[in-house]
Amino acid sequence: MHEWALAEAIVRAVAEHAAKERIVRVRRVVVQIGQMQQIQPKTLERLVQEVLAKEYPTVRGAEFLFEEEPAQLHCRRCGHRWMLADALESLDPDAREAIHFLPELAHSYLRCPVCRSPDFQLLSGRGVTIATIQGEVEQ
Amino acid sequence: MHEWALAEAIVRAVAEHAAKERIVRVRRVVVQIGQMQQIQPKTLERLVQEVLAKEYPTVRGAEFLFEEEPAQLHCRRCGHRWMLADALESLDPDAREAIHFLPELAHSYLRCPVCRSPDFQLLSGRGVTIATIQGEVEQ
Amino acid sequence: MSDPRLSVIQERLASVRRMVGVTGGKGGVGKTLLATTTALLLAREGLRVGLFDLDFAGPSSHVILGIEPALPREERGIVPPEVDGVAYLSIAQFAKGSLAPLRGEDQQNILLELLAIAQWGTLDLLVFDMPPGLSDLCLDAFRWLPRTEYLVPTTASPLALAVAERLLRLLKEQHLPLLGVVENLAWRESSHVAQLAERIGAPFLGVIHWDRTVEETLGHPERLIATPLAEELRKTILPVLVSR
Amino acid sequence: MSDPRLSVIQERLASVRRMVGVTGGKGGVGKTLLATTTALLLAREGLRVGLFDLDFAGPSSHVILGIEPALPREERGIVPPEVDGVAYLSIAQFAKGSLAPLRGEDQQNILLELLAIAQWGTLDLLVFDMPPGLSDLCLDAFRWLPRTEYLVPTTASPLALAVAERLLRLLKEQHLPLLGVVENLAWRESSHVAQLAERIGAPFLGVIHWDRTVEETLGHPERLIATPLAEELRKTILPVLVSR
Ligand SMILES: Nc1ncnc2c1ncn2[C@@H]1O[C@H](COP(=O)(O)OP(=O)(O)O)[C@@H](O)[C@H]1O
Ligand SMILES: Nc1ncnc2c1ncn2[C@@H]1O[C@H](COP(=O)(O)OP(=O)(O)O)[C@@H](O)[C@H]1O
Ligand SMILES: [Mg+2]
Ligand SMILES: [Mg+2]
Ligand SMILES: [Mg+2]
Ligand SMILES: [Mg+2]
Ligand code: NI
Ligand code: NI
Ligand SMILES: [Zn+2]
Ligand SMILES: [Zn+2]
Repeated sequence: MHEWALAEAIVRAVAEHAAKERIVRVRRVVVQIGQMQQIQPKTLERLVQEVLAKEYPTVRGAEFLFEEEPAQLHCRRCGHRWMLADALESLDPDAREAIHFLPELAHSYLRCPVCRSPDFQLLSGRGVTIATIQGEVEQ
Repeated sequence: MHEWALAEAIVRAVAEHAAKERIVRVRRVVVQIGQMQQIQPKTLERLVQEVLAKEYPTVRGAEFLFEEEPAQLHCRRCGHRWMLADALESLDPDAREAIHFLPELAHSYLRCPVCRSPDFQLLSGRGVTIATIQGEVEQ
Repeated sequence: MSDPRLSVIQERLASVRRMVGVTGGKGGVGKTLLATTTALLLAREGLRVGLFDLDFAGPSSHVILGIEPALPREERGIVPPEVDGVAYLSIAQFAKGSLAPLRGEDQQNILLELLAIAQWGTLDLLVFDMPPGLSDLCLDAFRWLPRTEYLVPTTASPLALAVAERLLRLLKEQHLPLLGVVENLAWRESSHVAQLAERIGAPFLGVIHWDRTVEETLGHPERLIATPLAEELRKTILPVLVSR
Repeated sequence: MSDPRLSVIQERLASVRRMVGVTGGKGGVGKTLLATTTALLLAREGLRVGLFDLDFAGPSSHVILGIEPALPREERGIVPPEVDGVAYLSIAQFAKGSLAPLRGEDQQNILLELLAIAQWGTLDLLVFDMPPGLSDLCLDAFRWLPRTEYLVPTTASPLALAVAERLLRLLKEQHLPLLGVVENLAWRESSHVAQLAERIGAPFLGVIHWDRTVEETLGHPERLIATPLAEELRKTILPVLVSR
């Protein structure tokens, strides 16, 4: 499970943010999971709780919401924009696994549907980002 | 005057846009001049007219407005954001000339005022961009 | 609005008959030395030649030419100065000694700016000295300089071959014009490069040997074009550039 | 919100005692060969060593190690596999044969992702094989791996010296730890590299000669560490890495 490392990154980032903003108790965190990285929200949820069980008192007990973020791509050569949709599913398992670890490797396996260029940009839906952190501030 | 080349680029870009949008007569064009490039609006205005005198019937007669765009920088290392203001004026003429041609060479001569890093981003005010094109569309 | 500079690139290169990119993926395989020497030799053949150093993060062709880089003259843009008969452009002419690291996005902007302002005039051939690595500049050349024909030098070392193979497969896949592969810095017999070319279906142009005399001549174009290296370039690379 | 990955980088490297970046600006000066051989030698000295190939646009250390790159094992992240006693990580383990060109911003993302997920564990020393060119990776190492100490190989060619000088001045200006400069691929007497080091005020570690036997040993670590090259590395580079 390489997802554990990302779950820890999320929890630490939330804890750091809380400390900086003087949040004594985090209530709610919204995390976006980019489609490219093909991570199961359920998996990430479980791992976040596993990480929280050990440390991070200000974050423990917070509700974590995981949203999937669709992947949008933009061809630098011809300007075409498209949604990844289920293009990943048609790739062989090795390619999907590579993109699961490093979404940038999509350049090795995908092409612009219009001009066949590998020179496209991942506009959204790359990886794991934190969208919202809500909590109670120290009085 | 290397500015002539940029004036020609502007005029051609306007003409191309007009052709694509079926504009038969361009009325008004707003051009932003990034502070980094240290180009005089008066100079660019004169050169645009010089370019227009020869070709580009759909663009000739249009009013060109030149706005100076202040340069904002962002340090990738420490996160500091700052305005270039008159930092350029304190550089020696060779450095200013280099930045006039290639604003990216600012990395050779400027540093983040907080952490002294050369790893900053030009957020705005780099070079010449076209902000608005207005005109009459074919009926 | 799209970038106004994009609207003049084709215009600026309209009177350039051929463009040749010397590329190879790996650093140190001789891209800069071969690109520069080739440009010098072509000029002596009576061709109108330009040399554009695209290695913005590590320019070095000016060292081979032996010039003290100075700002180009301005005239309806900038005019690449003539150096030993070659119209020459390098970021070193603008940055002088103090070139800071440049990220890919900065390099892209520099390429676009120079393409928009450089007045190359009429040329038979414009040679690009490409940077190492399959990265921004390589992709930007694909999109903004699509007429470019590629020359791929590589050494016979497995380290260089691995990178050259990736590059060659990419050029093939993207249907980009490939002039051929040259083995460079050869110091013993080897068929690895020829075999790679064969496997990929790329023309193999020949072998350029490691030339012990060449280092003394860096900075002295007249002496450089009199080396055994230059003689080998005349036989391997020049024919594909002069012929058509 | 800042990138969550930034919050774990220091944690992941917390048990790594020293980090050493082999860098040099120019391609082909031997960064990869020296970084890889050094890592192999240090492992034989009984140190816990890691090797991280940061040349995402042109990885080649796996060719020297002679491995068929495979996906690392997953355990609370990914665990760099042990190759000849060295904990090893390269983009080649993920991309296999088919690595497309990667722009600077993609390389930056890959670096950040790998720093966030790689579980290096306890190491005496982690060696970075840096890419050529003063570009994104170099700047990203400065900001995300500020503890890195730099080793700068260069050849005596004026082409390599020009780039090495720019890099050395930058390291000095930014007050980054500089272990020293080595001359590599020497095939005749020259004092240019030593003089450059002196001029910059950087330690000069010595000369590594061009070794005709080394090419046969690429892909065979046991043979590589028995070459004259390895013997010279023991004398020039190892002392500054083992000492402290
Ligand atoms: N055929 C050759 N004989 C001798 N030295 C060479 C030869 N080709 C290249 N060199 C030298 O090898 C080094 C790398 O060449 P360079 O042109 O800078 O490579 P690149 O541009 O691919 O990084 C330079 O010092 C150059 O002078
Ligand atoms: N001291 C040396 N003796 C012989 N060959 C060497 C030596 N140093 C490097 N090489 C060879 O030179 C080429 C460039 O080395 P490499 O490590 O790939 O350079 P870089 O990583 O700086 O681009 C490779 O083929 C390598 O095997
Ligand atoms: Mg998995
Ligand atoms: Mg001027
Ligand atoms: Mg070069
Ligand atoms: Mg290398
Ligand atoms: Ni995983
Ligand atoms: Ni000017
Ligand atoms: Zn496309
Ligand atoms: Zn800063």
